Amino acid sequence: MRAQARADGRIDKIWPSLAAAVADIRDGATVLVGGFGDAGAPFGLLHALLDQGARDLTIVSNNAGSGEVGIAALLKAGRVARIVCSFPKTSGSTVFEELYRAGRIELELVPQGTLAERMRAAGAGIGAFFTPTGAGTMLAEGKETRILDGREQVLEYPIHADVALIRADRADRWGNLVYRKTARNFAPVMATAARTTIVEARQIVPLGALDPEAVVTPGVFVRRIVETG
Amino acid sequence: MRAQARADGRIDKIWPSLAAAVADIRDGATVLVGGFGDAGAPFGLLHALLDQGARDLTIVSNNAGSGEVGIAALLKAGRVARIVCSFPKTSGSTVFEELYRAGRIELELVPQGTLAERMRAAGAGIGAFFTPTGAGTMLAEGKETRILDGREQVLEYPIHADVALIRADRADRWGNLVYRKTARNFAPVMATAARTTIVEARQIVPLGALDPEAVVTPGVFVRRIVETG
Amino acid sequence: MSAFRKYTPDEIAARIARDIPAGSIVNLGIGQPTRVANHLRRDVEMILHSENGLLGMGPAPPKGSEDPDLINAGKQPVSEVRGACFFHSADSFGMMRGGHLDICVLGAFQVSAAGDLANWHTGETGAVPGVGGAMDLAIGARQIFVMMDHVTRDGAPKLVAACSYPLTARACVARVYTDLATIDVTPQGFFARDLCEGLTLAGLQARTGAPVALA
Amino acid sequence: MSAFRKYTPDEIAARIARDIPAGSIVNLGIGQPTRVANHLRRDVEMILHSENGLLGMGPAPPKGSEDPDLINAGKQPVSEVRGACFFHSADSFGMMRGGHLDICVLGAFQVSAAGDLANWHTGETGAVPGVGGAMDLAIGARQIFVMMDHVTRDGAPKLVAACSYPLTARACVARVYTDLATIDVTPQGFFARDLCEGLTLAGLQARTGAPVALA
Repeated sequence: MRAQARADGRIDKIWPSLAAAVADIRDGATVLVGGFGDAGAPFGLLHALLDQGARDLTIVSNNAGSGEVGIAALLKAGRVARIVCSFPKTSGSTVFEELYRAGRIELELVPQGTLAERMRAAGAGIGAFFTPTGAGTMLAEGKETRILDGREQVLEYPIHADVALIRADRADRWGNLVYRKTARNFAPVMATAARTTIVEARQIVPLGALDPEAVVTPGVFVRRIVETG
Repeated sequence: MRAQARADGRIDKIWPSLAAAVADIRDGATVLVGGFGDAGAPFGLLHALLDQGARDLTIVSNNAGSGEVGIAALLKAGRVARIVCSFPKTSGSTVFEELYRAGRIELELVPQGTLAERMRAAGAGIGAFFTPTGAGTMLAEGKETRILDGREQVLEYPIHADVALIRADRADRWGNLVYRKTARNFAPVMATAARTTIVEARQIVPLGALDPEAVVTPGVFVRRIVETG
Repeated sequence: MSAFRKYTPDEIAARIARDIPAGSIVNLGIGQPTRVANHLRRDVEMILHSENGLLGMGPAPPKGSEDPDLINAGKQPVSEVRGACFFHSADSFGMMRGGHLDICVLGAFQVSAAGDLANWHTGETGAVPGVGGAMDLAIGARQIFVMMDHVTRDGAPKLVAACSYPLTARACVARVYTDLATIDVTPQGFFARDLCEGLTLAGLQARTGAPVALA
Repeated sequence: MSAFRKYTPDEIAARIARDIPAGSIVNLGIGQPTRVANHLRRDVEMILHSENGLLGMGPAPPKGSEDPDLINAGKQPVSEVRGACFFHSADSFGMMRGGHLDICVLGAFQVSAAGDLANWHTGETGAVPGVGGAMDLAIGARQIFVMMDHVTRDGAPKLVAACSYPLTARACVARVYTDLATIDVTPQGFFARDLCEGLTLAGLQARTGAPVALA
C-alpha cells in the first residue's frame, strides 16, 4: 500500500537519512532517475545508492550522466547493466561513452516524449498506447504499427519500475511535492510509475504549508522523503 | 495557429463578450463542456451558445445537465443531437431523461476515467490507448481488446473536438489559467482537445500575476477568454 | 428459522471503517458508502480521495458555509483537510487506474462468487444508464469492498453465482459487507467472516445465491 | 561558376526569424537554431517553448545570475519571461505531439525532397546515438523549419533525393534555410524562394541532391 502510518497513526513519510531511504534497493532493480542534465537530478540519493552497493541495475533517465557524479558515478562503479534514455551523449558523458563503446552496457534509446509517456502510462494504468513519434525510423523497427488519424503510429508499452529517485523543492510529510522551474521535468511522471518513490527535498514544510491548488505531485505517489537542503 | 497576435503585436486572447466568443460555433459542431455537476460548468458560455442558435450539436461532458439551465437549456431547445458523457442521470436531469426515453437524443456512455483519458489523448497526440476500464462489460462490446499486464484491456480512441467551453478562476491575456478547488475537473484536459478553447474566467489578471509554478492550463491551449465575474 | 437482528447501516459502516488500516488512501463511492466516513477512526490519519479531483477530502461543512466549487463525487458539499491537493480528472482517474488507491468502498446490485461486480445499470429497457467512475474504481483500487443489503426488497439474493445485471468489472471484489454478514470473496467462493446476531450459517445460506462457508 | 557570397549564420537566423509570425509558439532546437532567438522581432510577442518544461523562455541571464534549475533543452542557462509557466515532461511532449506548437526550427544532416528529416544519428557504427526530443518535435510542430549548411564539409549535398542517414521523421519538413538559399519542400519537391547573392539556380542545383526549381 502506498500510504504508511507510523505507530502513532500519523502518515509521516520523512526518513532520517539518504542511506536509510535507499537501503532496500535490490540488485537488478529498475530505477527511474529524475533530472534533465543536472536540473532536478537527485545527486544525494544517487550517491547514497552508490554507497549502498546495489548492482546490475537498470537506470531509466533522460540522460546517462556526465562527469563522474550521479548516474555517471554508478556507471563508473560498474553497477548499471542497462540504461533506458533519450540522450546519453551530452557534454561530459565520457563514462557512458566508454562503457558503450566497450559493449559493457546495454542501451535502449527512446525518444524523449515517448520515454515520458511510457512512464506516465505505467503510473496511470494504461496498458499500451499508439504514438506517431518514431514511426518509419530505426527506433520503431520491429514494433507494431497502425495507421490512426491518417498517419502511422507505433505501439509503445509502459515502463514500470521498482524505484524512482527524484528531487523536489519542497515536500510535506504526506509526500505532497512542488518543484522549482525546469528542475520539475521527469520527476512528476516518474513518481507515478515506480512501486517505491524516494524523494530528496530541499526543504520539508509543515502539512498545510503547500497550496492545495499548486501541489504538483500528490502525496499518494510518494513513499519516502529525505530533506537534503 | 494557436497564438493570435493583435494588430499591435501583443498576444491578447481577451474577447469583449460571451456572444462574440461563441459567434462562430457551427451547426453540427462537437463541443466539450467542462464541469462536474455545477462545479466548473461554464453557464455563461452555454447560455450565449443557446442565444447564438447553433443546432445539431454533439456535447461531450461528464453530465447531461440538470434543471433547465446550462446543458439542459440547450437540450430543451432541441440543439443537441448527441451527448457523450459518463453520468447523464443526476438529480434534476429530467430534460435529458425525457429526450432519451423519447428516442430524441443519442447517448454514448463512457466511463468517467476513459472519457477524461480519451480527451487527454486527443490533446497529447496519442492515436489510441489500451485501458482495463470497461473490459468484459457491455460498454466494451464490439471494441478491440488485448491481454496486457495480465488483464484484458480495451482499445479506446481520442475525442477531438471543434470547441471547448470551460470555466476558470483566473486567466491572463496569454490564456494561462488557474481553477478553483474541484471546479477544475475536466477543464484542463478539454482545453487541450479542442481546436478552439473558449474560457469564461471569474477574473482576468495582468500578465505575470499568475505564479509560473502554479499555472494549470498553459496559455497555448486557450484561444478566447471572457471575464464574467 | 430463528430470529436475528440485522446490522444497521451505521453498524455496517462501522465494520468497514474498522477494517481500513491507518494511513490508507480511500475512495468512498456515492450512496451508502459515504456513511463510512462518519465512522473512520479520528485518532489516525487516512486520506480520502474524491474522483472529481481531490485528495484529502474532509467532512461536509457547517450549514451556510458550503462552497459550490468544493464537492464530492455525489455532488454534495465537502471540505478539504490540511495536506489536501486538487488535480484534474485525467490525473484523478490515472491515480485510480494506476493502482494508487488502497481501498474503495462501493455499493452494488450484485456480487458474484467470482468477485464480479454489478453496480451501475439494472439492464431494464428504458432505464437511463449512468456509469460515472464506477468502472474505473472497480478495476483500479487495490481492494474493493462492497457495502450493500444482503437481499433485494423482494428477498432475492444479491450475492449470486453469476451476475444477471450488466457487469461493472470482473473479479474485482475482495469483501462484501451486508446487513447480515461480512463475506470474503475468494478463489474458492464466498466465506463469511461474521454473521449478525442470531443468524445461523444455514440462515445466511438461504439468503445467498451461491455456496457460502464460514471463514 | 561565378562567385557568390554565402549567407552568414546570422543572416540565416534573421531570415528564419522574419518568417515567424507575431504570436507564434516556437521551439528552437539545440545547436544552430538557438541563434534564431537573437533575431526575433522585439516589438511583437512570441512565446518560446523549451521541451524540458517551459513556455515563455527568455534570453540567457547576465553572467553570474544563472540559475541551475532554469535551463533550455541544450542545458544552457536561460530566463523566464512574464507570462511563463512550467510543466512536467509528459505534459510538455503532449503539447508538442498534440500539435500545439506553431513552428519548430531544427538542425539537420539531411532533408529529402519528400520532406524526410535526418538529424539525430550519423548511422556510423560505434557512434553514440542520442535522439532527445528530435523525433517528437519533428512529428509534432505544425511547421518544421530546418536550418543547416547547404552541403557537408566535404561538399556533399544535404538536400537529397532520399536520406542515407537514419530518419528522424518522414515527410515533416516545410522549409529549409541554408547558407545558399531558402527552399520550400513541396509535394512537387524543392523550390528555392531566394538564393544568396551571386548564386545562380544552376549553381544551386549543382550543390543540391535532387531537382530544385525557382518558387
